[in-house]
Amino acid sequence: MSKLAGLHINVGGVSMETPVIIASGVWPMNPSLWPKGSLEGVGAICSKAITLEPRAGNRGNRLRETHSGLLNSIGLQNGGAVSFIENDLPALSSSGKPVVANIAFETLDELRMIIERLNSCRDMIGAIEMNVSCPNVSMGGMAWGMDKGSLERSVTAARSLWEGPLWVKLSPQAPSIATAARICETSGAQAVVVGNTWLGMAMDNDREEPFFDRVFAGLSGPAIFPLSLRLVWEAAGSVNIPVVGCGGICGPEEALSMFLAGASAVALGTGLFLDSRIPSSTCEKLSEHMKRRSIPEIKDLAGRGRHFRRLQGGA
Amino acid sequence: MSKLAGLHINVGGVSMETPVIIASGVWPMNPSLWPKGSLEGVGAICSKAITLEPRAGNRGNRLRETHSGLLNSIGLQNGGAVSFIENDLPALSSSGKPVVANIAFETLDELRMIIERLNSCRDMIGAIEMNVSCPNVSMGGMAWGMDKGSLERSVTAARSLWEGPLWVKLSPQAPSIATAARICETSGAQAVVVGNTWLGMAMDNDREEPFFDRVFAGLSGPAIFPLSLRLVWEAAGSVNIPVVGCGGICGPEEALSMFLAGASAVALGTGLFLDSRIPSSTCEKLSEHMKRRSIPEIKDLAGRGRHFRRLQGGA
Amino acid sequence: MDLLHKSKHQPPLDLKGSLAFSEAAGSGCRYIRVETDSALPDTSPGQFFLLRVSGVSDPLLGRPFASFSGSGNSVDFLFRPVGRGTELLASLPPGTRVDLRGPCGNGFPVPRSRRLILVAGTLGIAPFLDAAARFSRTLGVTTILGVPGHGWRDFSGWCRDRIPDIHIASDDGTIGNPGTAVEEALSLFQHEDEVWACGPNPMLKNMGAMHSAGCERLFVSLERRMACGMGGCLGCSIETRSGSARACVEGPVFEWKEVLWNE
Amino acid sequence: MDLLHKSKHQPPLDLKGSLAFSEAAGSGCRYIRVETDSALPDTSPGQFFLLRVSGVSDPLLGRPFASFSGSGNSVDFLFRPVGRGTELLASLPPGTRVDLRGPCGNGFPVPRSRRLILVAGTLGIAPFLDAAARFSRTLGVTTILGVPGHGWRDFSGWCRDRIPDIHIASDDGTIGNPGTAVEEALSLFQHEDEVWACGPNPMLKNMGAMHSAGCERLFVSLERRMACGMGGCLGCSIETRSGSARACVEGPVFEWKEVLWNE
Ligand SMILES: Cc1cc2nc3c(=O)[nH]c(=O)nc-3n(C[C@H](O)[C@H](O)[C@H](O)COP(=O)(O)OP(=O)(O)OC[C@H]3O[C@@H](n4cnc5c(N)ncnc54)[C@H](O)[C@@H]3O)c2cc1C
Ligand SMILES: Cc1cc2nc3c(=O)[nH]c(=O)nc-3n(C[C@H](O)[C@H](O)[C@H](O)COP(=O)(O)OP(=O)(O)OC[C@H]3O[C@@H](n4cnc5c(N)ncnc54)[C@H](O)[C@@H]3O)c2cc1C
Ligand SMILES: Cc1cc2nc3c(=O)[nH]c(=O)nc-3n(C[C@H](O)[C@H](O)[C@H](O)COP(=O)(O)O)c2cc1C
Ligand SMILES: Cc1cc2nc3c(=O)[nH]c(=O)nc-3n(C[C@H](O)[C@H](O)[C@H](O)COP(=O)(O)O)c2cc1C
Ligand code: FES
Ligand code: FES
Repeated sequence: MSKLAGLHINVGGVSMETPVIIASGVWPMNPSLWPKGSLEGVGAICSKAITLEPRAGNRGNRLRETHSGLLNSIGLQNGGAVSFIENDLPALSSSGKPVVANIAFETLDELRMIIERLNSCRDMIGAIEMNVSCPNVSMGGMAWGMDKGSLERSVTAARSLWEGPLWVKLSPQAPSIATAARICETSGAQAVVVGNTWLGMAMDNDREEPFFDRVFAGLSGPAIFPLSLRLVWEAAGSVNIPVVGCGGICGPEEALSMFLAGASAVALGTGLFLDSRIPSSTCEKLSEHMKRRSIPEIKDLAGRGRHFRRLQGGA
Repeated sequence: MSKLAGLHINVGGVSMETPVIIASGVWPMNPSLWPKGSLEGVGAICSKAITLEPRAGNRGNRLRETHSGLLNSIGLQNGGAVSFIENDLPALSSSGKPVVANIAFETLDELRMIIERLNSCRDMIGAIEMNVSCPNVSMGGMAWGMDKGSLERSVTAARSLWEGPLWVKLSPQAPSIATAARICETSGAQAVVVGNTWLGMAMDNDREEPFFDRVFAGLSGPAIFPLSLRLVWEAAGSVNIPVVGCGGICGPEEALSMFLAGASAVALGTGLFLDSRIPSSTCEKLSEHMKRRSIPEIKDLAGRGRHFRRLQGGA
Repeated sequence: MDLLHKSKHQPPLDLKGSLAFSEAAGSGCRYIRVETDSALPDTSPGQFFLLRVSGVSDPLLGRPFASFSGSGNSVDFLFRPVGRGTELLASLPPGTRVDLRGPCGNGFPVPRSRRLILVAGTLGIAPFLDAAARFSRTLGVTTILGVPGHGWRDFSGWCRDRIPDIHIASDDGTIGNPGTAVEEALSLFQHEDEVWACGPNPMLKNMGAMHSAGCERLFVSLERRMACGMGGCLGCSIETRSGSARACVEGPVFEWKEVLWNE
Repeated sequence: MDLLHKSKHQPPLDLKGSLAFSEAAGSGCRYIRVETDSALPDTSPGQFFLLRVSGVSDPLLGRPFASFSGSGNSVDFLFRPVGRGTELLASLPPGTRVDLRGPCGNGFPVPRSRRLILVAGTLGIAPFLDAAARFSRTLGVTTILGVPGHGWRDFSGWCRDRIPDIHIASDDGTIGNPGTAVEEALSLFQHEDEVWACGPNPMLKNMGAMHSAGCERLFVSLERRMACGMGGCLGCSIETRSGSARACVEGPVFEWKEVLWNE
């Protein structure tokens, strides 16, 4: 695997062979469904969001394509924490890649109970990723990430309950991503994922009503990349913990931009719908760029684009 | 012009033959540069942002394409208020379409002086559009739209100085578009334009530095449409003054969605780079939809998609 | 979940290819062939591919289409322009580069009966186009095409050219027998016949009448909007008696009885 | 502003058309023809069109290309894949639907001298491809092509096929005369010659040497990223002695002396 030389990295307590993560909610939890070779270049795999109890997800339309984007309103469909631990985790974990457990909760009590369950299988879990950013449920989800107080309370609570690596996946809807990231850092998170989907909507013009039952839905895909990149730039400028860049990365060039802007790793979602080999081509591109610039290790790539020389003065 | 029957509307004090506006900063100010027939279906024309003094605009790269989007960092290049009034306004106004004067300012003093100048040619100006949302300058612009206090102060000031129709163009970066729109309404604005470009960025991977001198730039075009539509839904739900939908409209279907979500008019920007006939095709689509549903007047279309019957309950 | 008909599910491949031809198939429909850069795996009737234009992100997602005549380096599709993605696809000239993900889904199970009735509503004929010929070597195969009416004459002719003994029914009676595909199927049904159906949802739901008529093995291919085609996004879920199922993995072919039709 | 060479500026049209052919022009370059659905206006050398794929929003913007042989319903372009947009364009098969906006810009002014020297850096030859033939009926025309070196052999050949008396210079000396296009131009320059140049920015800047050599009328065609192509967005601005100018309206052709080269 000399192709991957120099790509090893430790992100917020998780040791990964490459800095390319499969984002939450886009990849089958059952490894028998993974296309052959699709794990090449993958450093870690996020689970679909796990809630305490099973959830059926949202009714009505769940997907709608936009120009270079995808609106989704899946609504955290999952089998609940117990089913995750019994049915999914052992298989996921046997893939050999660190498993990042993405968890969503409505109350701090629920958060506590999920973490207690996950504590029982601590060794199979690379990190917990607190999802305080899902726009597709009415309680919990994004609400936790919008307000400084609740963000601090929830991260502090998780920190006190979970000994392993703790990541927080922030919402692009947070009034200030820099502030949100800082709160996570001071509350004990070891990495922030920036970010989740952007709040959008679609109209069903023929029926003269919103396309989604819940009106709003989360926008992902290449359309949002320039916005996510800006968030990563802002977040990376405000914290010392690693930032995982996520949102709209659909090819190696976009991944590279994320690193230059300050990301220590990237997570791929919608891009995998188009091509399951993006993790592998991303690793190739990163290696090539590093070689050309004589950058020995991927960690030295993070933030290299921040030392720019032009003046910021406007006209 | 029976094609346009029913499309006449009064938006915040401006009487327009159609509800389709040419957005600020995308159209030549010199009518001799307008393609033949391109004003068909146009209800009003916004000027490029006017500042008190001439501005050279930003140096370095000004444009970068993204997936279905365009990042721009023009930086309010313009000849200043006096030059606008002397060189541009008479010609613009002789086109027969109401002219919306888009004004940008760094201080309340500057705001006052621009409005004083415009007062001298009040009869040639359909409305003033306060640009509190330009992301491409270091002072003024977006800063005015981000904070409740400064938004209130600036709109109140403009209101006291300008007797004609007053619109405010809000920033998608405002922490809450609903709140921002409400502040405008209570401070005396007669319409809000929702919104301007979204704050994004691009990286120059080869040079390992931000592509734009000012690092951030404004994202427009189809990529942002689902996000703008959501903002319009939120704003229209919080005020009684008309909302002008702007952001990513590149075809008739998107324009129609904006009306259904609550817009009383739409403004087209980047779409005109692709096809100068979009105003005309938009009007056709609107007429056709209204005919099919027996909607006599365009004003009755605004918000028709808000009375939806599905439950909002999530899973 | 016991919904996987095939014991060993094979995840799809991501392939690149080019449009080899794009022909009118009557009534606005298109018949296209994709030649792939690398060899295709075997596909079975009812399986499908996600098809998209290479290298661009608008349209973003692959659109699902049932494949037929898939073998070696070429695979055929039949589709109708109904929206933005399909309209664009219909306008592409031969030579256009495309991405394929597939074969996806379970496909129809191996037939157990000696007679097979294939029931298609308009474009629902696609998965049966080579199945009809393939199975008629060993089984008695009856193929039925239902169309709304006279606008579909050319398309019906195109189908008849390929399946000469096809039974055609039209709602307005202007092509073939008057009536629906389901009525036609009921009139041809014999005890122990196995029935496969593909078409619009309301038609598939009405296929329940076959059960009442004594049909024991009744399979339908369902359509859902899809993003990943491989069981990851849960965008294509279908409510079944055994719980939520993914049209792209546990489907698109389901036993009629498994589906909760009134969700 | 006195930068408009043509007294009456005509705004561009928005047209639709199809790729009629797309051929290799050597060294990776492509020669394409677009057939438009409606008639094209007259174009002059140095004017350009924004070209994009119809109906999709990625790539979003039209890319500017100098047109040649434009008349009636067809117009030709010559380009080199250098990025995402041009690479995609190079892969499109004939029949692909495209949008055109143009003709944009001022184009070169009517020549006033009896001899004209056309100086091209690689793809900068495009606007001169028919100008060379057109003007040589009435004027003495000398065409010069400068290329970096041996990688450009096939492209140089392609150009020579069209302009048999073309002077070719290469930086590495492997094709034609050793040296730059500017050096070649200096060596051929005669008093009172009018000189037009199109090519990469550094080359155009170096063209200033022609002035020192006594050239009075020296015009260059500049490149900028563009969005609207009609003077609206101010994305293409160029600093000139008369202030800020738009490459798409006051340009792309400027008097060399007007341009502030060290902005
Ligand atoms: C497993 C499967 C196999 C299919 N096989 C064929 C086939 O062989 N031939 C064929 O013509 N069509 C087939 N379809 C339907 C085809 O995928 C849709 O017509 C296509 O995706 C519409 O894309 P669009 O962008 O043109 O439509 P949009 O503009 O997105 O929508 C237009 C209309 O099509 C509906 N639609 C959108 N996506 C789907 C979808 N995935 N399934 C069903 N309806 C949809 C919308 O609800 C809307 O009414 C199949 C669908 C599935 C799920
Ligand atoms: C008036 C005019 C006429 C032109 N005529 C021709 C021609 O006849 N043949 C030809 O091959 N090219 C011509 N160009 C250049 C051509 O427009 C660019 O090569 C093309 O836009 C690049 O698009 P892309 O998406 O492939 O590049 P990108 O991926 O956007 O960028 C790749 C590289 O091209 C540069 N580039 C991008 N846009 C432009 C641009 N508008 N002008 C110059 N460089 C650019 C970038 O800075 C970068 O270095 C012309 C440009 C202008 C302004
Ligand atoms: C269909 C779908 C389902 C998703 N489910 C989850 C989820 O369960 N938990 C979560 O944190 N994010 C979820 N996401 C968000 C993605 O993980 C990712 O953050 C987002 O899509 C932006 O990245 P992308 O543009 O690369 O897709 C989901 C996204 C999609 C498209
Ligand atoms: C090149 C460019 C210049 C712009 N200049 C201005 C401006 O001067 N004042 C302003 O209020 N908005 C300006 N805008 C924003 C547009 O008016 C519009 O609000 C925004 O682009 C979103 O709409 P769109 O997606 O339809 O372009 C500019 C946009 C572009 C692309
Ligand atoms: S399409 Fe993603 S799970 Fe079926
Ligand atoms: S490209 Fe818009 S002004 Fe020149």
